[in-house]
Amino acid sequence: MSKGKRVLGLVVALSLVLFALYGVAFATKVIKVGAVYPLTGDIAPTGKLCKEGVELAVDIINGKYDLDLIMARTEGIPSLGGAKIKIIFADSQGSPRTGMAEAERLITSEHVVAMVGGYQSAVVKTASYAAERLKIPYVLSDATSPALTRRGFKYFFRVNPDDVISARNFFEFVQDMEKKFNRKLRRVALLYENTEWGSKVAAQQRKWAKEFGFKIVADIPYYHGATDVTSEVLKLKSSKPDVLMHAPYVSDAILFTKTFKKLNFNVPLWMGMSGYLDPNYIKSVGKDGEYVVVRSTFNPDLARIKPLIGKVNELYKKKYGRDMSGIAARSFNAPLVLADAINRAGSLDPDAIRKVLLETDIPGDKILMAWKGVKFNKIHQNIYARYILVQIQGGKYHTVWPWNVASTKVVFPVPAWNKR
Amino acid sequence: MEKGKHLYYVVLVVLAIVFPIVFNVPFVQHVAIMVFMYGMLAESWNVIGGYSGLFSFGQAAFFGIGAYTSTLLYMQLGLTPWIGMIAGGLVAIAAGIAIGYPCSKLKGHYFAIATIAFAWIINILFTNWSFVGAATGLSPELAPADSWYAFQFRSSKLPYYYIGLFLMLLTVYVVNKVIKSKTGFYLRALGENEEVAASLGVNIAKYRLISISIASFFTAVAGSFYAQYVLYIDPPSVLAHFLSVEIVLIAMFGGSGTIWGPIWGALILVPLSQYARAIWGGMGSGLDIMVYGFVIMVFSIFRPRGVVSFFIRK
Amino acid sequence: MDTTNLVQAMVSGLLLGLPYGLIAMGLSIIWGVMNIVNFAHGEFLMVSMYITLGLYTFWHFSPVMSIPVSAVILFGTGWLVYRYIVSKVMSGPMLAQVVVTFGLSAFLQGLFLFLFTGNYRTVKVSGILSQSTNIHGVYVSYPQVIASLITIVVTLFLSWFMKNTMTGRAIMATEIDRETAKLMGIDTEKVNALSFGIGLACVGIAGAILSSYYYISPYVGLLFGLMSFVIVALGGFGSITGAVIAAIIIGEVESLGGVLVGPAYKYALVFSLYLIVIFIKPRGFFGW
Amino acid sequence: MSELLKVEGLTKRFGGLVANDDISFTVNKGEIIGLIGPNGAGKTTLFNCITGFHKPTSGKVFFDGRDITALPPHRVSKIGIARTFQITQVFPKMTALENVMIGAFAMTNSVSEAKDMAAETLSFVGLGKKMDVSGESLPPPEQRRLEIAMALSTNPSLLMLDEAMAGLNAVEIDESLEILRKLNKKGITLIIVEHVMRAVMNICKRIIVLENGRKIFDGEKEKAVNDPAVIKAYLGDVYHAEG
Amino acid sequence: MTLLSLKLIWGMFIMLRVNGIQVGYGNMAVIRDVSFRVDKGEIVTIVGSNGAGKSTILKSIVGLVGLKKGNIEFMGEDMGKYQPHERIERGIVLVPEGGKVFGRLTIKDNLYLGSYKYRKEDKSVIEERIEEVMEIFPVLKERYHSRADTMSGGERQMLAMARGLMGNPELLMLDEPSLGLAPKIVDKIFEVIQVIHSKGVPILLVEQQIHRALEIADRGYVLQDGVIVLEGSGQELLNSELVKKAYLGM
Repeated sequence: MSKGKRVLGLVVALSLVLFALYGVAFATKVIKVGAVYPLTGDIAPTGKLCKEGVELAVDIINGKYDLDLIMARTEGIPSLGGAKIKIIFADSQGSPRTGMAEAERLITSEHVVAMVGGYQSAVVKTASYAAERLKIPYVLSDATSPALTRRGFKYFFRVNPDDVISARNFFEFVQDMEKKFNRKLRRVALLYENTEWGSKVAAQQRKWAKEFGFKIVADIPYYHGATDVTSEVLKLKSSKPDVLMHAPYVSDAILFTKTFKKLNFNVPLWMGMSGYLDPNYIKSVGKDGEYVVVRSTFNPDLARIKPLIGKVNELYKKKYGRDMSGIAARSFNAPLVLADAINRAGSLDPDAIRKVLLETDIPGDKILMAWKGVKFNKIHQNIYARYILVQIQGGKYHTVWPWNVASTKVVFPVPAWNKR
Repeated sequence: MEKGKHLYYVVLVVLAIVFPIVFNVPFVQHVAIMVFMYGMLAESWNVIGGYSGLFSFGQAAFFGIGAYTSTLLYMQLGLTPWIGMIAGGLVAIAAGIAIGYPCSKLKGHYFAIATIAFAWIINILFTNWSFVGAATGLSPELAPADSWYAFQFRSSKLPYYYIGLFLMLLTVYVVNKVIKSKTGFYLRALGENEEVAASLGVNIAKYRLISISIASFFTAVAGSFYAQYVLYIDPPSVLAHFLSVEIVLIAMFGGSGTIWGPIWGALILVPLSQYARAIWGGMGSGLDIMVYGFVIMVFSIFRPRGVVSFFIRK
Repeated sequence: MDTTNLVQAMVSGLLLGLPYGLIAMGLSIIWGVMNIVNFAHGEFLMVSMYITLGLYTFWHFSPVMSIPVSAVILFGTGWLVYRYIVSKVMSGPMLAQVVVTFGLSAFLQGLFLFLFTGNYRTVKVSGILSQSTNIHGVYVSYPQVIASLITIVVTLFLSWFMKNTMTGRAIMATEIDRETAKLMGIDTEKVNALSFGIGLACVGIAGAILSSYYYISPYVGLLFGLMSFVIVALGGFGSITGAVIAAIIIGEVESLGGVLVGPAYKYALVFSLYLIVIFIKPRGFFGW
Repeated sequence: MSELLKVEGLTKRFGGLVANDDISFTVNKGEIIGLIGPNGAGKTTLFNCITGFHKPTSGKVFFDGRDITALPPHRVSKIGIARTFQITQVFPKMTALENVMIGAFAMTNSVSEAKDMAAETLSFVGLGKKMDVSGESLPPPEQRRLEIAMALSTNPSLLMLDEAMAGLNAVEIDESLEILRKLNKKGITLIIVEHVMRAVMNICKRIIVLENGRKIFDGEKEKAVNDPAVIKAYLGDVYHAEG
Repeated sequence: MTLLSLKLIWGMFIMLRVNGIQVGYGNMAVIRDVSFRVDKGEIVTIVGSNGAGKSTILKSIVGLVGLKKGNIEFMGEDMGKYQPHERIERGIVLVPEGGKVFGRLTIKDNLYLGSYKYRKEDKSVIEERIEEVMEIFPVLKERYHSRADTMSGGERQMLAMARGLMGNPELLMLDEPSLGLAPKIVDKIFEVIQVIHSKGVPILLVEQQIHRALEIADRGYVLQDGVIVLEGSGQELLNSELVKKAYLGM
């Protein structure tokens, strides 16, 4: 055997051992909770927002805050001697395989006691599978695919509403609009990025459209990351829709908005979700993003009806220098719900946590969202979760629906491009 | 020398068998399983790219075909993925021939890009084909408990580890056997000079297809293995262009055209990327990708013939 | 599908294809002269877009004004990348070059993610760059028209340059027969560096002008890079006009095909077209 | 003598260029034919058409009475036609032995048998000591001989050599000619393309001359050197001076 | 006269001096120990079997192949430190074997490339030179704008030589100018070589047609097994037993 061979063999063996040891070395002193987000890859900006929401929630859990929010007025987890929560973040790179591996690593090497987060449904699917297999509670508040809670998992809970609710809310809103403006808006165009999430959204929308008696005039999946979307927009244009429902990630939202303008595609009611809620969106498209109606669970202007929102937003602003986005707010929920459960369980035993999670019944005034509260049904979906709709006006999101929480009047129809 | 060499291999295999018992940490085992999977993929690529001179950048297509075939057979017909794995391999061979036959006149870069195009087409078709779950992908129903029939193991990663190890060694064994046979000589002849090979009676088209078939088969088997390991497949995860590139990268990095080169490539690059991500990935700063890219770049400048060039004495 | 939309799709295809051509041309030159695949090509596009963004942010350069700056910086980058990275593996096996450029692409992605985060950014353009015009119901955006015109100008210039200057001839000679080129007294290493520089300068120009209507992120180069591979192979390696013509065809297939067959399949159509052409003409349209 | 190879009206066009124009000739078993003509006259194209590397535009090729027109190269090889290339082509990274084994596999599926056969053939051409040297590290004259060994290992009945003598000195040419004679005695028919006239004159009885793709002469070598057309097209007046 | 000035005068006549060079690919030495010289105004030929290293010698003079031992002096300067393009700028020109022209380029472009070292001068310098060269090779004039790969083998060789002259060589090296050409064309090539010689350009000729090469050569060297075994005037070599026996087949 040559010298090079021996040296190389040694180096490789040594580093493998070191890597292996790295996995075993850590022991727990704080309560570690894992979170897998897409921190690199083309949806990393959104992943980062989620991460910020989680970080703020942890600040609130670990510190003492005069907020009418669960876990805010106490420091750490009181029933465990004030133990602090520490979130271990991992990067899913937007890949289900990596998501699963990282979840496993967090659970087995970092010894996290529970998992939160995930953002992309495809990633949550495998990451939660890993957690389920290793019997670790997983509290989700950002991914929205309905399938996630329909697998009969014992340890998987979702705080936020899913796409079934979203799709229904969309059509309820359109119906409300029809009434309000006394105008038929029956021609609906579906536009969605073609991966797990977007295609599931579209499937739900198709279902609800049928239920509510709307006509789908265009059904257009597209490759997220496309260099050009002219043909998609031309198809949309020729279908002459009254309503556009768009499920994009942020990059596609930007590209589509620019192409809409370029090709003068105008739709009376322009509805979107997810990517449209990313602060990068308004920053990138500026004026051109005006009047999009976006699905959200949160908006700072809700502070008007729920002062807590304003206070939390202030904290967020202090920490990150801008308003809390719907994305960050959504991710903010899971750590709180989880911490509350750990506190009530008084134990880090997964089954104990699971048991109290099932008993969860948090009233609406103790959470950030404008919901009736948090309570899980048979499939561990929060039954009180619902959406609000916000509209971009003057470069900011304003709540416009449901009417009773609206802060601003909805602008309808969307004016022509040259009149914006 | 021969005897010493055998002993060396035996020791390595024994070490590989003992390794997960000593380091009974799932993440470490996961990395090892990925090493085996990529080792297998890179070794399969080696048959076409390393020996036969056909630089395929579309191996993800075959990987995906394997993953989809076994999963679909299990979900639709309840067929055990073990048979599905073989079936996937056979379907991949058919696909390989379907693309390889018209490509039989293409050389070098043109062939490489044809394979990229092929893999993309498969990806797009699968993304829009509802029978295979379209964009949503497929997740087989989870077996209630560990099951050899369902090829699902939940309580421990050890079965996956040993199956992966076995599959990788099997691939190495078969490739080695093939390369040392007449077929192997012919494949190498193709890789070095097709014109002369033809003049000496080598049926270029046939041996190209043989080469593609071997590679497709094992790539698909790895795909089935992956599907059973992750239990969720969708086009971005099993048909992605990046996967194809990674396979080539690992084989090249280790040293293509040698039996153990691709395995070395997997042994070094896979842990590098996994641990770089584990250590720096949580910051989301891109540092891990940077380090990964930098190591690859610098290494191939100094060792353009791959890791195995350490072993070849001047 | 009415005629207006069809015409719109064709016009859009042309305006989409031409800038592809500019990116592909750069790749083609590098490929032709050095016979290496530059896997980091798309990432250099990304770099030039960030340069344009930087010039805009700090000195309010409009993307058109940053074209020369970006071209020069990318030219220099190309020169250095060749001298200090690519030239080291030129004598190695073919795929070592693939590995190096792939490593470079991952490195650049990581680096820009590290420096600028993954946020999506755009250059806020005003004036003509933000407008589009309507000709009988067909909408044409000025930045794309400008990009297309620039592509045509660059194509004409490079074709002229290759045929009528000594340096151009030296590049062609190196491409055809390296050893004989050396006998002409051509410093082929210098020609390689120069070609890499020119190749990246094309990308620099493309990146600057693309910034006026495309978003910018560390991952933006991916699909552009891939499309330019296909375009170059379709046109035939080393052919400048081939690259541009292939790019227009690809643009049309993407745009028209998307409208006629369905957007979800548009890239499948593009790749199928490549396969069909290559089965009939194994060296692309203009390959030699 | 019986007829081995028959070329009938063979024409090959590349776009507008006519590389072979209506060429017909026959080769009998046991003959050694010299094929000469200026560069670009179409000799290599003719080789390629016979061995299946090019498809003739029109015309037919018969081998042993069988129509082999447009058979793919590997089939042509299988039925007993072997060739070498104008620019030496070997497998660069394989050893000399492995190079020859590729050809020997036409005869056997067993690696060890192929090895033995290849070793024998290598010794026959005088490369017995270079078995483990890689193709690319052999000096050019030895690569030439390796090429012949490779062709021989397929056990051909017709061997076509494209400028196999180029670059050999007189002594080496004589050695090569000796090998060719031995092969001929074994019953192998030979067609050689050659510019080295001393080789052609030495070993061939019959010569075929091509010019601009057309056959301008076919007959005894003694007649060739005095044929005005051949002198005009190829030999010039200096041939005699060269001896 | 002092030794130094003797050397100076001597040096004025010597164009090229090759001192004990060794060249090899891999482990094998193709050229083991070769020394020779070319003086001003001479035609010098190296005789030996092809593949025995004659081309390698020419390549090493122009710098395409590195030396393992020995050195090469051109016009009194050691060439070791120069890259090929720097040597060509100093006036060494090699016309490669087999009439290697740039097929996809026109004859004009090929000729322009021949005077690549004048690229920074005015275009008229090159144009003038083309005129001069055309006088020697009238055939190129008719085909000036057509692609080089449309020409026959003989014409290509002419073009390659013309291209070589475009570099205004101080020393012209011709590698097998008659290779693969019909004897008739070969006549013409040799005529042209003498025309070039008559313009005062020293020529180093490597040729397979040994008889004819030695006929026009002032001096010649016989290369065997990587060493020079015999040297002398062209006529001496023609009459030597060695050459007669081994190369002329007499």
